[in-house]
Amino acid sequence: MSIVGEILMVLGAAIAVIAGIGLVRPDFDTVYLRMHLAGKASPVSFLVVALGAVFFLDFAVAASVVIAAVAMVVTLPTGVHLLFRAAHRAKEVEHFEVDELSSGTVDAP
Amino acid sequence: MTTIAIVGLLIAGLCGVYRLLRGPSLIDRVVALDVALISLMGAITIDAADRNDPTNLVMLVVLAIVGFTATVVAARFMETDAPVEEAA
Amino acid sequence: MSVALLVAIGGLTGVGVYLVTARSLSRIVLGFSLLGHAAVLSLLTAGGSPGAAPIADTAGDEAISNPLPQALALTAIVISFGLTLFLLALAGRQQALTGDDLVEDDLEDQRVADQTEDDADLEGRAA
Amino acid sequence: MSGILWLLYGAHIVGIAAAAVVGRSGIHKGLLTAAVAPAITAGWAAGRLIGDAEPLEAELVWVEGLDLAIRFRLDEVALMMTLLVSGIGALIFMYATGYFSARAAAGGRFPATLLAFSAAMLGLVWADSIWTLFIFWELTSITSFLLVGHKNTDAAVRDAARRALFITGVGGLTLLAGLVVLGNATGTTNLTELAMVGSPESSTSLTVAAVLIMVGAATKSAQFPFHVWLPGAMAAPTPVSAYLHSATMVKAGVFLVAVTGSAFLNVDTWKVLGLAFGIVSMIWGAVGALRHRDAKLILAWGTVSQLGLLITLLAIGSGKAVFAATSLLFAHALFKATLFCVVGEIDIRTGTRDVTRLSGLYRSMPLAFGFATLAGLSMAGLPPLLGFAAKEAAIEAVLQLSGLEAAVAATAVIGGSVLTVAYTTRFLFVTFGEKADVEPTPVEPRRPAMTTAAGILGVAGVLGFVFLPVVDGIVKPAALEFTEKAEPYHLHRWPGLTTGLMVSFAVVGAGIALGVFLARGSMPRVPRPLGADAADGSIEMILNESPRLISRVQHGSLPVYLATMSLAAIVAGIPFFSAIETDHLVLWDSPFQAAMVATIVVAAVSGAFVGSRLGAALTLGAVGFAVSGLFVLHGAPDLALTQLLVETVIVVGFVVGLGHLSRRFPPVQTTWRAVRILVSVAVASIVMLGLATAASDPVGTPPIEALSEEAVEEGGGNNVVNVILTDIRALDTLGEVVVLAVAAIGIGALRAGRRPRRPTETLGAAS
Amino acid sequence: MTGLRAIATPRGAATVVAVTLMWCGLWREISVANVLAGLAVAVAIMASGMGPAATGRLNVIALVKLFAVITIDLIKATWTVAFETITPGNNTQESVIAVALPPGHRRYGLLLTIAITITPGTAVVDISEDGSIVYLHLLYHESRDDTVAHTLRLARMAAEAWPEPDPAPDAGRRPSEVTS
Amino acid sequence: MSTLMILTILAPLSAAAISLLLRRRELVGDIVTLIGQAVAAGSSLALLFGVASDGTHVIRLGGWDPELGIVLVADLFAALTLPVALTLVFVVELFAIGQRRTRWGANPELSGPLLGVLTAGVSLAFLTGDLFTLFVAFELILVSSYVLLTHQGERGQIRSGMTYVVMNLLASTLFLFGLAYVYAATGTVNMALLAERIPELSSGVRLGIGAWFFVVFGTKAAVFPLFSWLPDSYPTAPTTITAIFAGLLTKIGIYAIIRFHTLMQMDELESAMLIVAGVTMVIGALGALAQDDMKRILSFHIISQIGYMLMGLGLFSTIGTAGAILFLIHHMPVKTVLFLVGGLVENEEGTSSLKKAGGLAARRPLIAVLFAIPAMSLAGLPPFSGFVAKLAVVSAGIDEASTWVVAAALVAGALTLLSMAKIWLNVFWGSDPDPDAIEEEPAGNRRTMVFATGLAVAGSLVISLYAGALYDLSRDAAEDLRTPGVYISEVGA
Amino acid sequence: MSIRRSPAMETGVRMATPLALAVGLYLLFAGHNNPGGGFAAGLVFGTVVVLRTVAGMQQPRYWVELISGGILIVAAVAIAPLVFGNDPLDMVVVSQELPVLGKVKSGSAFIFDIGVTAIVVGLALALLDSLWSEELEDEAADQAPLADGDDLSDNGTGELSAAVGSKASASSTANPGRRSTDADADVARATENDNDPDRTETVEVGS
Ligand code: NA
Ligand code: NA
Repeated sequence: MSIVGEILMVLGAAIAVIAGIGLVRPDFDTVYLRMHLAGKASPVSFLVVALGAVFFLDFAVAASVVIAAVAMVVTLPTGVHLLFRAAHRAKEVEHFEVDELSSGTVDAP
Repeated sequence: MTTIAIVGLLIAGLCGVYRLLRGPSLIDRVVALDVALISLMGAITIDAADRNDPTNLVMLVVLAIVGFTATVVAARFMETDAPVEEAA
Repeated sequence: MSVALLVAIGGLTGVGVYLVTARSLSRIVLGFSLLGHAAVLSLLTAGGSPGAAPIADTAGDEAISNPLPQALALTAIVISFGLTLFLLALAGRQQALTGDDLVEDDLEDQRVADQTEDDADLEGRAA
Repeated sequence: MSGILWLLYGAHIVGIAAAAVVGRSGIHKGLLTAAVAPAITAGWAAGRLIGDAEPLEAELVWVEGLDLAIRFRLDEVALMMTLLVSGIGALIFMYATGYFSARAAAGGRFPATLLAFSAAMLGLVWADSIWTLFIFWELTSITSFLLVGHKNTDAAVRDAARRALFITGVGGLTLLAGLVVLGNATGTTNLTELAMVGSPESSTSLTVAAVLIMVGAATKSAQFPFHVWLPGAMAAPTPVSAYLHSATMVKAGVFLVAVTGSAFLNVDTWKVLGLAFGIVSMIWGAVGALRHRDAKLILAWGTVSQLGLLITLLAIGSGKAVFAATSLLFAHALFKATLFCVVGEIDIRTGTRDVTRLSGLYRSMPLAFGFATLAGLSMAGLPPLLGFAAKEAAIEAVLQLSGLEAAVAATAVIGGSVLTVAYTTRFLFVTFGEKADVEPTPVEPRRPAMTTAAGILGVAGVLGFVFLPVVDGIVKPAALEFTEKAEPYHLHRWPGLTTGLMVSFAVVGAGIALGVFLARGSMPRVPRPLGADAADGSIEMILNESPRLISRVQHGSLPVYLATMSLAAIVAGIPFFSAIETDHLVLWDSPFQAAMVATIVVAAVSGAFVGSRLGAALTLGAVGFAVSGLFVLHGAPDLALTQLLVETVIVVGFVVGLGHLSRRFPPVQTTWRAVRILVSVAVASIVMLGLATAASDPVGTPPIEALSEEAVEEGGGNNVVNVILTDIRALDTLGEVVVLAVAAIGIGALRAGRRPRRPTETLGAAS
Repeated sequence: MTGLRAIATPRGAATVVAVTLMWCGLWREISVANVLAGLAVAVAIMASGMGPAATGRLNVIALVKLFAVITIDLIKATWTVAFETITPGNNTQESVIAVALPPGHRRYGLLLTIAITITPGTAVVDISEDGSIVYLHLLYHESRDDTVAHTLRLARMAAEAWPEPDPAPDAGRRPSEVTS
Repeated sequence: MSTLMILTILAPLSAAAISLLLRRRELVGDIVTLIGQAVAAGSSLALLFGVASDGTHVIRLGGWDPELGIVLVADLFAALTLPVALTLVFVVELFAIGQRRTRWGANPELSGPLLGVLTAGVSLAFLTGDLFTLFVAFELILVSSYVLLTHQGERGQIRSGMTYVVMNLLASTLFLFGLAYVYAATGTVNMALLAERIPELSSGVRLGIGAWFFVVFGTKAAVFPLFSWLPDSYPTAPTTITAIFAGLLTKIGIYAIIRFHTLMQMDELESAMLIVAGVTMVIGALGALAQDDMKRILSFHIISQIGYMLMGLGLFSTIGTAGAILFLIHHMPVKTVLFLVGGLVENEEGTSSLKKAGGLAARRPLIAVLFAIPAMSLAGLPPFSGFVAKLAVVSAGIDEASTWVVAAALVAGALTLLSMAKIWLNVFWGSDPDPDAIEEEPAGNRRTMVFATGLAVAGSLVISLYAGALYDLSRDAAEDLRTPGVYISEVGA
Repeated sequence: MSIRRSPAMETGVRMATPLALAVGLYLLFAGHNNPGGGFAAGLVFGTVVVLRTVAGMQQPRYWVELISGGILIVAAVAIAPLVFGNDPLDMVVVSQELPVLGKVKSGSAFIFDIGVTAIVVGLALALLDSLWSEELEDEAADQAPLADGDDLSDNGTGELSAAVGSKASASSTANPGRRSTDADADVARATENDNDPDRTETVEVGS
């Protein structure tokens, strides 16, 4: 049982490392790209680690980890969205293929 | 195994610190801080599991709240104020 | 006593002092934040080696870390927290008044320093 | 019987208050009120002359541990001085009612201050302890300062007052040190005991005391080069000049030299210094008196000369010399007060004291002329006046000397006497005589109070000669108090045809000739007040140079202040170098700790050089999170938790509070940066060193076990840290949260958006 | 509707349950005392007015479905960015597109934001004032059509989970809440 | 006595909280604040009598053993200095109420409560027997002073406030490092235990610790070369605030130096301290002479006078320490009252600049008297307390044959006299100020202000009058301090 | 300046609030036996306050009351033992076996911790009131037609600032530089910021 947990933990750490590499890769040169990494890889790395930890801990103790995981899932994407919004408002837009927010084009539903 | 995991998280955290230092934009730094914080959370979790000691676990929830707060404030701040890109 | 901790304390102190002697109040605030870390770490280091968290029912057989420096450090953290925020507010006020956060030199001191020159000027004019 | 001393002294104090109050309804009423206490005291003292009463003593202990007490002893010296201080004092108050016209602005300030001086002087002469003497000594300086500055709207007056205060103040401090040393050296602070100790052998500390006390006395008694304050003090109203700056206060130094003299009899320095001060002052003062045109200044310079003579005689220290000094002191008080009173009258009635503008006063002011002549003759040492007897004693005293001392002292005293006669003659001629090229000076009506006071004092000189045994009965015992060697000497109306008398005649003859010659000749140019200028110059130099000096240390730059403090800390840490040990050190507690430390150091150092404000803030915030990681590793979860939260709030506060600033830090000066780096590295090293060294050989062990057991049992909690915070050391926590509360109040009060309360302005920084 | 009355609403009740569960989790024990205390805490939070603004009903099954979709999206998304990171070169073509939501699906800013932001290669950049248009950031502009479709699906699922409430006006609410 | 000790700390603190709550009702707030201060001052006075008759009183807070918990110790030194300090705060608060609504007045809604906190901090600093609690007490005092200094938010205040805050923050940081050294070396922060253990340390560590704390406390006490913050910051604060700062804050630094360095037997620091003392005296006095503003002159004199106290202590003899203690007691009211007079001058003349003011003695003789008495005392002239205090340290210096520092003391004395004369000549003598140059008409409740100042002058006269008894007590206190065994056994650690 | 609220932010904060509040309460209650305590609890509540204020969901008020109340609580806990003849600051531990709930243990140290919490929350509010005040004022100005209008007038520090303001002379200086947005600090530029181009643009984005 605990071996599963350990593997999950290492997996989580690996995901975290990938997120880290993404942050430092020089050719990942837009802030949006880095935000995608932080917004997706990071929470997942923690979720995986947390899942791994649950295998080790007593059920009741694991509750804390679960709560933290839920809290993160709820909060992190919200935060990242706000950062996206801020980035766009800061006119960080030159490299976009298409920018319908700035141009005002709207697709019909 | 857990040591390897912690080392991995440490590397991720250091990458975060690197981006934190280099910027160039405030958003980059905030994102980097989030990554670093999450690495810390992971490390705490692994350590707690390893020693089966729940003492530090309460910090996880607190860290989640903390990270969120920092992000929200930074984002909100940027909206009320300056452009993001800073000459590096 | 761990050299690593000493290095952390030294690094934080050095950078802290460096920042504190700057002219920009933002840097000063950051410097004090680092100095605060250094001071707290010193207290912790002075208390002895690491150990289990000083919580009676979970520590088990492992020796606990010295709780007293932790309490002292907490008090120190809280105090420097409050004062750092106050300094921030001061900087904010300064910014509202002058548009920046640079620490200005004391006007009256400068006046006193200039005084001798003024006297010389007066004498020169009189002559 | 000591009660009477307190009663008399109390009368003065009551009088001060009364004069201040009564004076408001008219300055004359105030002056008369003030005169009461001195008059009673003088009368009482005169009564004590009859009969051979024991000395009166009174004591009020102030600070026992320092031997500080108001200790009065009314012995023969004190009695003589009381007669002068209170007797002349009462007359001066009367005189002042004439000096100030009835229409003068009402006010209690002058009468009260003058009486305060009188009381201080009385305390000084009654003193039987060096500290009593010192206390009243300083009070006379202060009251003198206030009186000199009476007309303080005039800048020159303020300068004069400042000069007087500074010189006498410095003298007071010198005296203070001298008295402490003297007290230590002789083991007593009691003046009577000091006289009884005899003359101890010379020693270093005694020599130091001698120098300090002599310098102190010289400042007060206007000895060269400290005399410069006295001519300036003539800016005071004339009653003040007559009373303080001729009759009484300036005698305080002489008095001090007399009462402490016996202790320094074997100290050569004392004598040499005294002779130097005395002789130079005697000659230079007389020269000054011959060069001036302001009648009051002529008298003031004469006073310097006379005081020089007194100091010379006391420095000689022989029985005869001390006796002569005592007699002269008495005589001088009378004649100099008279002369001042007369000059004041001239000033008031003619509107000037400039002798070149005075003409024919001998006719228009005959009474004044008469009294002035009496006093002048006394000053010149001619019979039938008291001055004659005293001067005779002085000349005889110096003629008794032998060797080098005789050569120097006798020449000086005789030469000084010639000059004294000369300036007296000149004074009388130029002030009262008729000048061919000057219209007779118009004169206002007489003011009886002034004339009366001058008259009484002037005639007293004659009476003193007539009833010389009475004066001898006053002076002789006083001289005996100073030195027992004065035993054989008395004042004589006619000494017989001694060498001394011959010398006196020669002196008088030469002096009159010189005086008449100078009076006839063209008026000399008014000398520039070089001494006063020099004194003011030194004061101004202190005032002007201090900014230069102080701006070196107080330049108003915070970073430099902080660097200074850091340097001080570095210096303070130097002793740690002598106790370096490494045995107790380990590289790290765990590899993770080392990794975390590396993160912290790298982030902190690079964070310091991040040019972006918010970038720096976030980076250093990350340092804080890493530090909390260290806490976790150390086994301090509470600390880690708190650190996380605190760091977040600080980062938030930083972003919100300072985020609006420009995003780049302003550029840093390169040299200053180098200094900062050096200082930072040094402080960091010292802190590490101190911590490592302090822990190397601990002398106590922290009670960890006791803490955790007691926390659970007594504190009722498992989290030992929390129990410490909320129970064992709850007081710290209480203080800590109040700090937070106050910081919060301060933060709230500084609401950045609020408009300034009023236009920003720093007091005193307008220029 | 805020305050104590909100407890009676599904979302309020859900909050109470969640808080109670969390309370027990924090104390690491489900005991009578902890449940009661947790309820008390939950009620206190609701009473303080700082609980969620509780309107509308709750469709638990739809919610679970939505979470399942989100979880799968999350795994895919992680794979996408991880792949981009560990393979050399940068193959992204960023763009911002606008997606207009059908009426009745505009109330779930948060849910939608979470869902979309977690979806591979997309993130919400902005939402229009009335909630009718979502602006998305795409890492790969070529996936635009798939993304629009997926977004609309997510919006539909969110609307199912939390159906539109009766349009009863709520006097106590702030204007800002009306917009969401 | 336990109750008295606690009241000196908690009465002003509670009053502060209550008056903050009732800040909308000015009168009630004033009364509550005054009551709090009065209770504190009264308790401290009662405590003095209690300690003088029954000896040292120790409270173990929460009943914890001194090795674990915090003790409060009212020894003679503390009991002697505390009443002076607390009475002054009361008087100044009274003055502040009179000064309200003038342009020099502090904001009373804040200054009352903040002074309450400051008072609590002062009491705590004087009474604590724990080095870490001393740190907390310092911070209490400092934070309230920070806020008092800057709460009006004017540009000058902000500028000087930064200097003040930042300097003191660095000093506080050094304090924490010092605490770490001490704890690492001895395993305790209880002062009695420290007094037992520190002398056992190797001399390098012991002196390092001693010198380090000298820097820490020296900054608070504003000794050379660490004083620069003081003259820059004090004069910009509202008068009453400056008066309190002047009277109390630096004195707490000196108090701490006396307490720490005698108890820990740091006698080897003698020559260092005397050099610092001598330079401090002279530089402070020279600095005063360089100024053209009454408040700045007075600020520099604080520094100079600190030199005298340091000199007394630095002699490391019983009578020297006694002199320092007496100087401390004398200096607090004198300095406070001088600043209060500065406030009166501002109120009458519209300025405290020597160049603008003038002729006040003729118009307001009472104010002149109220200035003259403390000014003479400050200059060390008899028959006032300043003379006794100066005599005490000077004769102790001569006893120890410390010639140069005595000489420095005398030079500083002369310079002090000169600068007091400078104020007198320019403010009280001379011509009335040019009405055009005055920015604002006098306002405020002059009667209350003069009454409060008079009260303080009377207090300083009482100290002059009872200088004998106070000197005896100071000597007893000094003897206790220099015999640490007494303190150690009283605390019973 | 128009700052359009973000619905996601508001809902996110709304979701996070109960979570954080519960965690804060947990820290407060558990502190005596587990990591936590009044200070940490206060800070967690403080972050809630920060989040909600920054998201425009509440105003920072009543902090003076919180702070003075907190001081009174801790002072009362310190003094109270004297009334019962104990040493000051002597903490009482009450332990009681209750039906159903089991053993309940608490004491005056807990009350003490509550005082601590109150002060810390007060601090967070004061910080926001001071540093965020401009944004609040801007927002209030923007939303004046819509808002209930109760926010700024009933502000916690209103009286404190009014008290200071009441002494003010009528003149006031401009408040430059608050929004200097250029890359270099430039005081001279700061004065023109009323026409700051960035602000106009922001308005356009929002509209
Ligand atoms: Na201070
Ligand atoms: Na003037």
